[in-house]
Amino acid sequence: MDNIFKIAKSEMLNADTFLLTIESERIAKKARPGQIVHVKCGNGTEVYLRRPISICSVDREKGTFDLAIQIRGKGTKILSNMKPGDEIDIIGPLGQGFSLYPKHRKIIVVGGGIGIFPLLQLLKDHPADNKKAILGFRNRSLVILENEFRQSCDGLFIATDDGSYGEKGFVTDILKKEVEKELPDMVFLCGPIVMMKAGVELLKKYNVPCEVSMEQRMGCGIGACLTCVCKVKKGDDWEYTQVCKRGPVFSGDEVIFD
Amino acid sequence: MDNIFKIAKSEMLNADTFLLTIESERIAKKARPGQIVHVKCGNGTEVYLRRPISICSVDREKGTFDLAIQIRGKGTKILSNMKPGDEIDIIGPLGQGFSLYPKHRKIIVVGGGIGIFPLLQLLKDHPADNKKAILGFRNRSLVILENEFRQSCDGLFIATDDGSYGEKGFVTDILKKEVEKELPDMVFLCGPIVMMKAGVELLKKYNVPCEVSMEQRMGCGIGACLTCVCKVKKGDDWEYTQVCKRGPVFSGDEVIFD
Amino acid sequence: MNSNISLEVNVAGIKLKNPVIAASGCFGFGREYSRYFDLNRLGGIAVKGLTREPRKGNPPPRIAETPAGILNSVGLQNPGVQAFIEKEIPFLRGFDTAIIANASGNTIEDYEYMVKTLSDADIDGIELNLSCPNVKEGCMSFGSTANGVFEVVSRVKKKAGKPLIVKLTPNVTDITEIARAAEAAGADAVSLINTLLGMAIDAKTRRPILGNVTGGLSGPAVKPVALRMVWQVSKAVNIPIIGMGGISNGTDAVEFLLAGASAVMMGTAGFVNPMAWVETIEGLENYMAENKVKSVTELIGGLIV
Amino acid sequence: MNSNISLEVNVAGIKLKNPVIAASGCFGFGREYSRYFDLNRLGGIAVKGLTREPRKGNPPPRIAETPAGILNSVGLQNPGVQAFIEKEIPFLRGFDTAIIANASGNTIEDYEYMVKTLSDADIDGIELNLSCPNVKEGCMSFGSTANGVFEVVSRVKKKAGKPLIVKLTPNVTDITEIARAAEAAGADAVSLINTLLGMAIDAKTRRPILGNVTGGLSGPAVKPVALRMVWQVSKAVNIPIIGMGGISNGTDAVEFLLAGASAVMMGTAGFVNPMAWVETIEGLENYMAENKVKSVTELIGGLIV
Ligand SMILES: Cc1cc2nc3c(=O)[nH]c(=O)nc-3n(C[C@H](O)[C@H](O)[C@H](O)COP(=O)(O)OP(=O)(O)OC[C@H]3O[C@@H](n4cnc5c(N)ncnc54)[C@H](O)[C@@H]3O)c2cc1C
Ligand SMILES: Cc1cc2nc3c(=O)[nH]c(=O)nc-3n(C[C@H](O)[C@H](O)[C@H](O)COP(=O)(O)OP(=O)(O)OC[C@H]3O[C@@H](n4cnc5c(N)ncnc54)[C@H](O)[C@@H]3O)c2cc1C
Ligand SMILES: Cc1cc2nc3c(=O)[nH]c(=O)nc-3n(C[C@H](O)[C@H](O)[C@H](O)COP(=O)(O)O)c2cc1C
Ligand SMILES: Cc1cc2nc3c(=O)[nH]c(=O)nc-3n(C[C@H](O)[C@H](O)[C@H](O)COP(=O)(O)O)c2cc1C
Ligand code: FES
Ligand code: FES
Repeated sequence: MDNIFKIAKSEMLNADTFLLTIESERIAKKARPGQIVHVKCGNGTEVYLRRPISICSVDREKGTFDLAIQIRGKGTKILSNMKPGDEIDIIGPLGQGFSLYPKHRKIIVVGGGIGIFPLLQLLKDHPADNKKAILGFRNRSLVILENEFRQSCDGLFIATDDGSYGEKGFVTDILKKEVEKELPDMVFLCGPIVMMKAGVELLKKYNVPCEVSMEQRMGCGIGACLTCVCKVKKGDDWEYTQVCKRGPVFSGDEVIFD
Repeated sequence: MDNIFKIAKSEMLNADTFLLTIESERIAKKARPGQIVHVKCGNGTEVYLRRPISICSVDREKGTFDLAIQIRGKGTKILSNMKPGDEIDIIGPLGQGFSLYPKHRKIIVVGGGIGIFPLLQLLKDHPADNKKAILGFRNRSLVILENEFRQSCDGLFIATDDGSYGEKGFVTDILKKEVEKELPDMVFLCGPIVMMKAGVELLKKYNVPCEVSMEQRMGCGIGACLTCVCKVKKGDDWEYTQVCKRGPVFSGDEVIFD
Repeated sequence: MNSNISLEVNVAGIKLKNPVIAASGCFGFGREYSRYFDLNRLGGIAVKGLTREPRKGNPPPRIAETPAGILNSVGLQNPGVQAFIEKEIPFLRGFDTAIIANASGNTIEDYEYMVKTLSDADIDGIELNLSCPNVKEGCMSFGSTANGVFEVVSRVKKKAGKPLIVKLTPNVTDITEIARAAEAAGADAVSLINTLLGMAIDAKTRRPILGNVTGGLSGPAVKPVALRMVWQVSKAVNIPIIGMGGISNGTDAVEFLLAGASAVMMGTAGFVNPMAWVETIEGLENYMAENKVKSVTELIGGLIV
Repeated sequence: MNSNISLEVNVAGIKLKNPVIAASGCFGFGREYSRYFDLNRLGGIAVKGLTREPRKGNPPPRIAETPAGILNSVGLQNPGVQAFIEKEIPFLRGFDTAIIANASGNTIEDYEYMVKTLSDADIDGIELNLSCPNVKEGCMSFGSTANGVFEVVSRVKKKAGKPLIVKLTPNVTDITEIARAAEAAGADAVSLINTLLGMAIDAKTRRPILGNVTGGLSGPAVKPVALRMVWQVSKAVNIPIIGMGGISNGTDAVEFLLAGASAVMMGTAGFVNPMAWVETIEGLENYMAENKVKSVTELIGGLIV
């Protein structure tokens, strides 16, 4: 197994979010936007399970990839203390990424909070001519990766809950305006469930296809334990399916938000 | 609670034993030879219980004390990786040390393996005129602290199981010879149970008083949980008593070895 | 200490200034820890398990470390109830904290004797230990069937002049049945969990690590089992519950209160951190301040399901 | 692989090239892990718990991390026994490793159906799951009484054309009584332990973490309880035992063998380290080489007490 890698860089993006650059030619080459990695935090049983983290961006030439991570609990805290040269135990890339159809010429990505991370590489890799990004944060101090996103798209909109930066309000409000201006070929959503649900419902009205990236607590990360499920349609019925293997990216009309 | 200290130095003594120098004026001042400290190894639950370690020597002027530690399992392994400047969580000094009676003019200390450690400061502090040390090791490569012991006593004997250094044989053989040459006022023993048992029995024949330092797995380290007991005489009967609080040093005729 | 916050709870008539109690067997009779912090801080102290006669306890080793937990096989070593009354109560009464006497026996008569004797002593409550896994007779053999619990508790209840807390073993198929039997027999409260029976082996020597072969598992490892049992029991009985098992900080304590405990006990955590009890009280206060909880009683059973 | 060392064991007629088996529910049907290592390395694979009809399982979240362990509440999500036979056996038969089908049901008739159906399938043994704590009907409700176990096992035994392993729940007062009932009813082996029922609460949201409120505890945290139960059962029955619960490496496996297990299963450890099974086999080999143990069978029940 090829799962021990070196950390090349670690950098704080804001008070509680940091970017880890990790050396792995294999992952940098193989990873598709939207895929995840499953990260061991520290040794032993103290933080027992691995943590699922989206691949934020890859540098295929240098053979590195970036994870953008928000400190939430003890696992992410341990990762935030890792230093260049330290070794990290990572399984991946895992799961299904976003669909990059050449015929999609105009796309919009919509991200909220930590949901913005997998959208960065998507913007970089997507072959569309017109790519817009709508990113939402709680307030000004949490706005991150703005330049990186700006450089990777043709129009960046930022919304904050309190209006302290960009527009005040929800990313779905901006999405609505943009969709009404001109229908995109595809929309990609990643963020809180309420946001993705609202987005999917909105886009349905306009018949715009979309993809969402789901979150769920995980065990194995590879599809074997069936702990990380979300509800998806199956014919007239529904089933629980693994976010780690069949997802984290699903078609918007496939997921049942309830 | 005053329990977080800085590591001043860490140094390997042989392949698997190291010396940690720790800054604490309080412990350096308060500690008596034979007392122990209870050491947290790493944070959290990975190595859950503290580890009992004898105070090996103190520098009352500098306000530091030394622990000599053999790597046995995961706790001592973690300690071996600590570096100068790191913080360490230590409770102590705990328990009863050796008896330093001014009337004892001639003493012998007998140590085996990691049992030699508490005897160093004892030699340094004991007011006797004539202090001999008999130390046993499995083989030459394990012989440590030889100079320190030599400088702290008036006669050092080293025995190895395989004769690769010093005399071949048991420390108790040397003890017998020395005792027969001239009866000491007191003998202090620390090492494997079989060694201490043999020593106590030997000394009984010559009516020489002795003290032994016992080992037992510990919980609280302060006498509250009753997990660390050894068998001691109590009138005509016996009882289990806490090694951490009533010991680790006991009078040789008090302990029941069985 | 935030003065707008009330940590007071009343458990079956025992008034506790805060819901954090030192668990039996992990705190001796308080003397040792009194050197590390002010015992007045504690809601209460459950003293080392007492028996009619002094007990020697089990052969060492009596403790083994396991993943995020420990096994112990102390086996109720104690100086006997008389020595407790004569030597330890006067010391403990020097502090403003509830004294809970943990009592064990081999026979029902022993339990009756213990409860009668302790009812006449200057203590605040009696915790009937029907759950020690480390002794051959009594205790868990009574505690592991509803009938056994009902019989012991109804017999001793007649002698009890103090609030009677029945301590339950987790080594049972259905702890709610046992708790209901205790309630039906007149228990004023139940406390749970005692330790889970476990074992550790040294692969090198091929021997058990504990002198008594098996021992009782406690510490963080058992917390999920303890929480589940507290929650189940809280739905099954109407008497108050004292919850324990792996509590190490304020958040853990909050979880047990939410699951239905009126107070908590902590043992093993103190081995690692002698300040664990005090820090848990502080953590609880902080949680309450952050979450605008005025009285700790608002948390009890507050789990949203 | 040291050629002087034999890792072979025979468990109730199931020949295993080594005593390390992937535990049910943690290994799917082998497909996922086959990308990480060669399944030929394994002694056997116990597949995800199967039922007569496909099952959707419980609502998420289905997993919570606890100190040195996890809680799961998957609830037997599976494609049904027919899909297993048609789609999964052909894949698994591509490897030289024993296939153990883990079977559950709501009723005795379900269990009979399962055992009959699986006896006709190309597998090596049937593991009767009388111990899943995450479903409302069947399973643990049969498995938690000796009578229940005796009844189910004696009924299904009549239909069994393959070695029958009965998987026991640890959530009982006396596991030896349950194991003896399984033996008396005709079980060819017992496997233990399934998960301990537990719970996790998020103090911030005041809600249970698991969608199903309670879940089953597994991983290193439960190892002491599992070891104790294996040891107790090994003294109580004469049929072979498959031990599990928190095994993460070769030393852990040795401990279970010494306690009396003839083989071991590992589940949770593989979530953290996909190579856990292979490394355990290697660790076992190293232990045997260092301790001059020629056949792994010498270790079984070798605890010195
Ligand atoms: C598909 C996917 C992609 C993700 N991508 C990113 C990312 O790019 N950047 C980022 O910062 N975070 C991401 N997350 C969230 C991240 O996994 C959690 O924040 C992290 O697991 C928290 O671990 P902790 O130890 O800090 O927190 P703790 O609360 O201590 O974790 C306790 C347990 O809960 C689990 N858990 C807690 N929160 C979450 C969550 N939101 N999702 C899944 N499991 C959780 C942990 O994995 C762990 O098992 C992603 C999650 C998923 C499922
Ligand atoms: C009074 C006393 C004084 C000691 N002084 C020293 C000293 O000065 N230098 C030194 O190197 N060692 C000393 N030891 C031994 C030291 O405590 C153990 O080697 C250490 O606890 C092993 O921890 P570990 O995590 O490395 O090993 P592990 O085997 O992983 O430990 C597992 C558990 O067993 C306990 N344990 C294992 N071996 C022992 C042992 N021999 N005694 C007590 N508990 C044990 C550990 O504390 C822990 O709880 C002393 C022990 C005692 C009781
Ligand atoms: C060393 C030790 C000794 C114990 N002795 C007793 C006892 O005498 N009486 C009793 O009721 N419980 C006893 N217990 C159980 C504890 O009171 C408590 O129920 C258990 O340890 C779980 O809590 P914890 O995880 O906070 O320690 C003992 C526990 C330990 C670790
Ligand atoms: C996610 C998960 C799913 C499980 N599903 C099953 C199952 O379907 N059937 C079964 O008998 N046991 C099931 N188990 C229990 C395991 O097979 C095993 O008994 C338990 O996890 C203890 O072993 P471990 O600590 O090595 O995981 C499951 C365990 C986990 C963690
Ligand atoms: S985490 Fe195991 S199936 Fe997704
Ligand atoms: S370790 Fe607790 S009494 Fe000695």
